[in-house]
Amino acid sequence: MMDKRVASIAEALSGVRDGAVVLVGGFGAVGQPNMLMDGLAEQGARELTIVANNAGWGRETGIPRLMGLGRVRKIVCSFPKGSVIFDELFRAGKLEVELVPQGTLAERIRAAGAGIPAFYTPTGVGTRMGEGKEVREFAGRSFLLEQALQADVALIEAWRADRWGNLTYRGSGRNFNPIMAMAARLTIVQAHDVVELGELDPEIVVTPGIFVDRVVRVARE
Amino acid sequence: MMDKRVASIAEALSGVRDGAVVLVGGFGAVGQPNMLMDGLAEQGARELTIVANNAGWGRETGIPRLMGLGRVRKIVCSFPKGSVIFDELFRAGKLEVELVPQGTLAERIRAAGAGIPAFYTPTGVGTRMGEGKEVREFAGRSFLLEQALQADVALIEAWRADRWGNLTYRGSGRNFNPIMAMAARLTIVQAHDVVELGELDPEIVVTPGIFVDRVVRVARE
Amino acid sequence: MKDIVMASATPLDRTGMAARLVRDIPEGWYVNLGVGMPTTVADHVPPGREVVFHSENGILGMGPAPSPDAVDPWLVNAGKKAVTLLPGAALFHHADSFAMIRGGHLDLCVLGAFEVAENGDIANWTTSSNDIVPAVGGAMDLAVGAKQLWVIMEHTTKEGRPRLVEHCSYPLTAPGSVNRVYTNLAVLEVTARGFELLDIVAGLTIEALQTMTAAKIHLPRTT
Amino acid sequence: MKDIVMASATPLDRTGMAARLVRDIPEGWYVNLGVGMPTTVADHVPPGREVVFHSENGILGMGPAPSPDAVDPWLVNAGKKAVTLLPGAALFHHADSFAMIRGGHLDLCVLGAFEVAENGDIANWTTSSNDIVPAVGGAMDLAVGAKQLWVIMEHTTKEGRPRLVEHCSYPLTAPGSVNRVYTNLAVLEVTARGFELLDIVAGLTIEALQTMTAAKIHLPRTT
Repeated sequence: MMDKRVASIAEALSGVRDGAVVLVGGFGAVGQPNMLMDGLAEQGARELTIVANNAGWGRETGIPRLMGLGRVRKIVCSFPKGSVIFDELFRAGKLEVELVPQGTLAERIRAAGAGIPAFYTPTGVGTRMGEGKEVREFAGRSFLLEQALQADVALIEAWRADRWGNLTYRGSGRNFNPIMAMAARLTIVQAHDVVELGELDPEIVVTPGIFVDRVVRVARE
Repeated sequence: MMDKRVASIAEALSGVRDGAVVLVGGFGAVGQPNMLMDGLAEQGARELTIVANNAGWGRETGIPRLMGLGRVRKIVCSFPKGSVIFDELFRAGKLEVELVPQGTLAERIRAAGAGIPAFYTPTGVGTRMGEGKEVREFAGRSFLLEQALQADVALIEAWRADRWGNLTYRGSGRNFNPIMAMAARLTIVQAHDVVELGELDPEIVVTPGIFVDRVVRVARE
Repeated sequence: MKDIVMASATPLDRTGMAARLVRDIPEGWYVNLGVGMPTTVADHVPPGREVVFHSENGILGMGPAPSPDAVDPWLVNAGKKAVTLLPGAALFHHADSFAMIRGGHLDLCVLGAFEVAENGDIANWTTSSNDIVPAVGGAMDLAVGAKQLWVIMEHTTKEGRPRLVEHCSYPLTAPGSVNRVYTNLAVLEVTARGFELLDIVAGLTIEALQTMTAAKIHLPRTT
Repeated sequence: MKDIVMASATPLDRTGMAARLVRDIPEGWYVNLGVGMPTTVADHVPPGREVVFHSENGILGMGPAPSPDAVDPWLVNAGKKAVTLLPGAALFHHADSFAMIRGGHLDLCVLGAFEVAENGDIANWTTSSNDIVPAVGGAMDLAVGAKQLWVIMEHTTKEGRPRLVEHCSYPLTAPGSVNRVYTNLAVLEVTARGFELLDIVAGLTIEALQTMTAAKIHLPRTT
């Protein structure tokens, strides 16, 4: 029997290595894999590169907690504002930052999942974001070359899951989660409900299980 | 009131011009916009470029009917086998063909819808499909540059639709339809059911109405 | 000087600016509203005019903010504020959302800005000076992707410095992208020859407006 | 000659070939089966071993063909044949389907072929001679995308010409992609030094197999 369910957060995070590139789902407070992030703090991996839209807010949990523990070497994001610990570490030169426009971030992640090593985008042409990047014209318009953002681990929050790893999301909780689930060598999911195989209508599955390695059920907060 | 519903097939197809690039959904017999294709034959536009996975089968309907009427200048597809009329016209030098690997075809259509003018893919490297195309290495592996496939019109078959143009599909009827709906200046949909606004759960909409211009209801065959 | 020229004019407040912009949004448009003042535009759409609001975190058909007791914590907009869904709404992921944006499917994006130049350049993401790490979010994608980009902003800074300029002094969000600017004093179209005046608040002369604008204001050509 | 060397051997029929290949598919693999003989592989998975079959037209978790009275006309596989969905199935569009393929998410693809070369080149889409317009379908994407590419084919053509060769004579589907070949006579792994014999049918000598193979057959190194 193929069963991607694991019994604990600790088991879900086993094997995450120092130096890993970790995709973290969520936009604002919605769709963030908070339990997995706390688990990653416990697990202890160091020198991580975190890829997420935001750099988090409060110090106690999520990305800021990891940053506060000194586990994060670099962060790739579109909107790091709002995190005090981020500002502190960055000012102190203890954190590397790669700022990426939100749509380019999403497309680079999707490209990694889709086997596309690089693509051209109009976003960022003629701005500071284009500095040092290849510019090329198609049909008389300029575009930047952007590369796929490959990752070792994806931490995903889903609404429902089954033992094959099929996932649905809720409301605006989808955001980066479905594309991050595609883009990592090891995709770990915290789900609010884990249902019997066959309970998820094939028409409404958003992330097919092929993209998922481990599923852990978390109590609703 | 925003209302994309139109009363007839003829109204749905009004304005399709000679020389148009037309995306046609469907894979095998599933998800083909047959009523719209018949309507296009009646409508009379000529010199069309048809983009579809297959070139159709029987002579009486669909792409073969259009080809038989001499309306098709060029076909872009991955698998033209099975259409007698296609073979006849091609042998007679009356039809131009661009053969594209299926995944590259899908990605070129998706890229057009997503504002990506070009991307690199491993598919076709070192084969006849790569001849004349730019080859570039990323991380030591070779990839082909492929360009977005822009279109004037998309003909789509959906299962359910509402007056804002939100769509769901059925079974393997999704295939090329959702990405083709994104990729054309004018997206025309034949739907089996047209339901009240609000009846489609926002979580299960596959094609959001932003991609759709016209919806016509067809009787189930 | 600003105080003198403004003496007899009635500049729009933020509500007035939003309401003025909404007048120009036709029914059926798909519209993304930037965080901040642009978001308030949604509150002024008259009942019965269907405009579909897009939020880059994966929502089309966004409705107004819920009452405090009806908040769904799983539904926020791009500004991370609670929102509702209208009948006809759809949910999708970030790559699909930015496919809509980058692919030219949005009829309109409304952004705030620090500066807009007469060639349509927009600077709205960082002033460099006070940003230790600037946050760019989705602004660059929205600026290049939407069919129309309208900027809503005060005509000058609090210190009276013009925000409509010949060349932006701050880092660009996107070059040559702005189609129209709605300020507390005027509405200006960005054309091939520069800013063209479409509307001006009551009591303000064009000459006075020009003194608060660091680029030439053209009058529309009558045909 | 073929008849002579085969005298004492029992070559596998198509069913036997499919069954032999299935022995090597572990539980939990995601597998795409090409049109034709590869499709029959699905019929030989033993009950209780969960293997998830992918169809490039947007299905994961494809089940067996339905009984004639239970056909859902909205569900076909890549060969346009009626199929069913297993509990745990998922449906998606073509771009997502080929993202799975090209993105390296499939554990295995099984294709038929005209020829396989000892460097892993595969030719399976056109023989040029008889194709007025060759049809490529999804074969090129599958060949480069899946983690493992196994070919299932007769060891020689009907005329006795070897299909395992030093260099393909037909146009390539993909260079250097095949990991393993299952024929009616043997199972061979494509390694850095060429074809390595993993299995051979009863009654056939390696020498006899070599005479029907146009590339050197290596024996596995024992370590």
